[in-house]
Amino acid sequence: MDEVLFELKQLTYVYPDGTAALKNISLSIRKGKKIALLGNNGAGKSTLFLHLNGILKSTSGMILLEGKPVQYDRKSLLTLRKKVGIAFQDPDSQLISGNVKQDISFGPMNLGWSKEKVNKQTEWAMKEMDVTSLQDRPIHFLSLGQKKRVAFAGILAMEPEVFLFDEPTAGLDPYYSKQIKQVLNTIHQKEKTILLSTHDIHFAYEWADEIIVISDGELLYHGHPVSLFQQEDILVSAHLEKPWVFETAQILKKKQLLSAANSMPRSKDELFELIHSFKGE
Amino acid sequence: MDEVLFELKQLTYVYPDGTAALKNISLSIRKGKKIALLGNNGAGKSTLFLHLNGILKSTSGMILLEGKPVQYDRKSLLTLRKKVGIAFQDPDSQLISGNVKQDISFGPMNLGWSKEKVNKQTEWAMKEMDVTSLQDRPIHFLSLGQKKRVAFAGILAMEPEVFLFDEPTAGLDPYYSKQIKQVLNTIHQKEKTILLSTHDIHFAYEWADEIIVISDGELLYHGHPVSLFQQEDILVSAHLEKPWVFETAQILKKKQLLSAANSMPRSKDELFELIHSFKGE
Amino acid sequence: MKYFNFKIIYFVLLLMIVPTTSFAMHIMEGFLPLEWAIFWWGMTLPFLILGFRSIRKTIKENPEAKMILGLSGAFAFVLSALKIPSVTGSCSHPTGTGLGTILFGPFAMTIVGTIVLLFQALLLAHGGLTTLGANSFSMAVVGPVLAYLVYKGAGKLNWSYSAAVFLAAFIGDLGTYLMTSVQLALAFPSEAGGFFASFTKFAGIFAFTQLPLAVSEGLLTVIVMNFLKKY
Amino acid sequence: MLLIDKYAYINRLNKIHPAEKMVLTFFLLMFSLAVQDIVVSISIFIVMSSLTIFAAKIPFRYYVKLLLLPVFFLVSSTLTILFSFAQGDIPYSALLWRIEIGNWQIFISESNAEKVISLIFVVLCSISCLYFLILTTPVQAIFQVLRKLKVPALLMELIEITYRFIFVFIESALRIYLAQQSRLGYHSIKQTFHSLASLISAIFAAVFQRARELTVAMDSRGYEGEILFLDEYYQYSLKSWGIITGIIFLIIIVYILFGGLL
Repeated sequence: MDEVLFELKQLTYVYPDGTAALKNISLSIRKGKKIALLGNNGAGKSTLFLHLNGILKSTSGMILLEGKPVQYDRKSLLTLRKKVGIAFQDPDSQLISGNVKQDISFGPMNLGWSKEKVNKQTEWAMKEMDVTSLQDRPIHFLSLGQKKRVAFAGILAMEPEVFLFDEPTAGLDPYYSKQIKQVLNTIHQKEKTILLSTHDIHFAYEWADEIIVISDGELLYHGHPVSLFQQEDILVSAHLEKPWVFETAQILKKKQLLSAANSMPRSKDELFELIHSFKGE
Repeated sequence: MDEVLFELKQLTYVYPDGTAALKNISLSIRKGKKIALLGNNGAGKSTLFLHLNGILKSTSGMILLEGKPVQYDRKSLLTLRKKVGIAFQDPDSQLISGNVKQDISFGPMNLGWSKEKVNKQTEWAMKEMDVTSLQDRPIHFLSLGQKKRVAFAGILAMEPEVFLFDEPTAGLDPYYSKQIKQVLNTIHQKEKTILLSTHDIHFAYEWADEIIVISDGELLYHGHPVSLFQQEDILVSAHLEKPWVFETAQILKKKQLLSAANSMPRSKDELFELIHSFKGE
Repeated sequence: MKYFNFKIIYFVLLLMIVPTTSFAMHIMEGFLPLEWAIFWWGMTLPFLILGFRSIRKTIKENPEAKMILGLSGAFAFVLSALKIPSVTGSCSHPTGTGLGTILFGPFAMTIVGTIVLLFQALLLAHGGLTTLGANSFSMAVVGPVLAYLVYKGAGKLNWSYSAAVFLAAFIGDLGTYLMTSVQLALAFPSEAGGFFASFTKFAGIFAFTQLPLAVSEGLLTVIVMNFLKKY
Repeated sequence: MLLIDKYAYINRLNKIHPAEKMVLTFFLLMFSLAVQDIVVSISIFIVMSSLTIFAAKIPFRYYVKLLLLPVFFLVSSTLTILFSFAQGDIPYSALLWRIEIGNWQIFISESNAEKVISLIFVVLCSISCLYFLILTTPVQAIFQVLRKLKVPALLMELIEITYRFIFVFIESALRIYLAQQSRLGYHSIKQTFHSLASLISAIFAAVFQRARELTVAMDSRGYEGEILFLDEYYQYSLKSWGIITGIIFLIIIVYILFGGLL
């Protein structure tokens, strides 16, 4: 599972009006990983996603997909976009036509599959995202949480190998957020690579195998979640806060209310479990 | 400061298509309080706000403002809207025209103030919301966080007594969220009443004097933040989670790692302070 | 037949020079002599006043209509900035005349269309200010009126909805570009043959870009209207 | 997004009173159209382009790109005027070029060539005036002058709402376009039509939603049927009126002394 999927080499992107959105970014994304992309609004997260999907073309530097440089002719783009699915932040810009089932079939239809295959894939994706019961509803009757799931189903139906999620839980109440997180697990069980951008540090800390931090178009960090939050300087320059689980555990350890020998808890449950089992030093 | 500002009596609102958005809501809102309104997407929070501003008229029940029933003729509405300022979730639907300064002056101009007063109020509101440096920019040059602050300034300039904020931090990254929270403090220092809807339970718990919970158009809770999160049944039926500060403190107390005599901490700082000063029982 | 060959040579020559993307028919700033610029402003003004009165009445009855009209202007502007593939393989920008007329009616379209033309001049440098009167006359008056008549006429003849919409958009475009040719021919009559010879030249030249565009826009308008019917 | 709009707000002349820039622009536009003189056109073109590039500091390369924008219209229209067709004999003597095919004649007459050359110069001069105005003057400043000129308030409101939401809609159109593209919505002509149509329908639906939201928001800010806000403060300056008068006099003197020379 440690095969490299994407390799970015000194990627730089400058918008037509002269502002640099990405500055000299080099990193590799390995297959099957769950990766969280952190950074403030305007840090360059969406721009990076649009590069991985071949929608934007870098000003300099290059992107390798499975070792081969990404090409921008019609046919190569077709292959690339089949491999890489993006779910945008605002489902309203992604879902625009007809009812739920029609919308989900939009991507599969564009892949030129047979009617039967399109239908099979659509049904399957609806089932996975638990929206089968909504299939005949017009899009604009759905709640935000439902729209998000339908948008995800629209990507899933195309069976990409990589999923890019732009702030999948933004604007959702905790109830729907939880649902979306379950959906992410469903997708990951299929050995897919997931790259998601989020402002929810706590969620990133709990969920991700790797965290990438971008600030002002520059790559500040790429590595394990726990070691990120031990590096105060990066947190300060990227305006990041520590996840509360991490911070609380740090303080409890310092106060010797938790054994310093314990590894850092990654989730609320882990933290509470540690507190429960604490016997005193 | 315990004067009643708004009194809602068995307020019910049914949309023209027959769905009931508010069901028999009775509550009173006291002057000078910071009140958080919790509830899922579609619970009826926005509908409630539109009633307090006189934009929607209840199907049955009534609203009293300072003891007098709200009237819906032109003049009474103008008075009401001068008293109650509302900031919508999407600033793009609120900001109307011109540049930042001109947009902020829109409300004050409608109040029929003199040019000098309008100018003075606009300058003041820009300063309070820290947007003076943006005053000549057209709206479409602003980022989301800036738009939000401009929208707030547009309300502040009218000097209402009550501020209604519809999810003021939605869609903002932690950096801008923090700024907005500071802005809320600025406003509250002027002894204004603030009512805001949010999905950020942790923020509501830390910030609010009172919490109101609405679920499916019904009032489930109105009272102190701490006692809300002790009532598991309400939390379940409104799909609410406990704030982590609260939950952690509960567990530490149970484990006797915090003194049970301490009052519940309301913020991260309070919790960590308690942990620091813990001496063992 | 020989007459035809000329035109072909002439057009092939032109096609070699023209870029693949062209904007819809806007007479550019400075192209019309002063007297014609003023003349077309004069022709447009009565229609603007008529349109203005009509929308003022609508807005009095329904204040929200003001927002809808203003937003429609923004919608039409964005629409005209989209690129649609033309049947010849190149790309072009739709005029939105047909769609706008079907959605808002010809009177509102006069005002909305003129506002859009104003912004195209101010924000995109397409068209111009002295030529705004002329452009407005062809695009916000003649085009919409023709589109409206065709749309209603086809309805009376019990033609299918799609056919009515297609023809309205197609004829709206065609009418616009023929009107523009008239305006140019009036300002620049040919030495040999006067207005008519000149009109033939302009109309022939613009047929190359505008006919395929009119077909594309007709098709697009049909699909859009079918989408909107579902809402 | 729209670069002309951006430059209008950030250029070095953006604080100059819009009425001053409009007076200069419209006077020169009208004058060049009225006299149709090559020397005058060249002079105005030089003056206005210099103001745009050197005074307002619009990047030279961008300005040149803008000048090339209307080339298609200019070339196709002027060629159309340049060539004449006639059946049988040509009644004119002063011809620059002529070809005879069958009983048809294609020719370029001297007077037509002159007309076309003068037209090209007038057009260049006019667009330099237009570009000066739109690159140096924020649209909202132009609106302010239009309001002072008593353009009906309702019309101005429509214009302002349009302007404000052009940007909102461009942004949503762009988002939708990206999302469609990432799901392969533009990979064949048929798909392109389908995707474009659904994009257009989505924006159209947004018109009504926004209209509703905007009405509510404006009501809640005390709106009573007319959009009012503070005018932006621009100061008339003696210096710019001096420069404007100077330019106008210069152009008139050029016309009197050298008019008709070329």
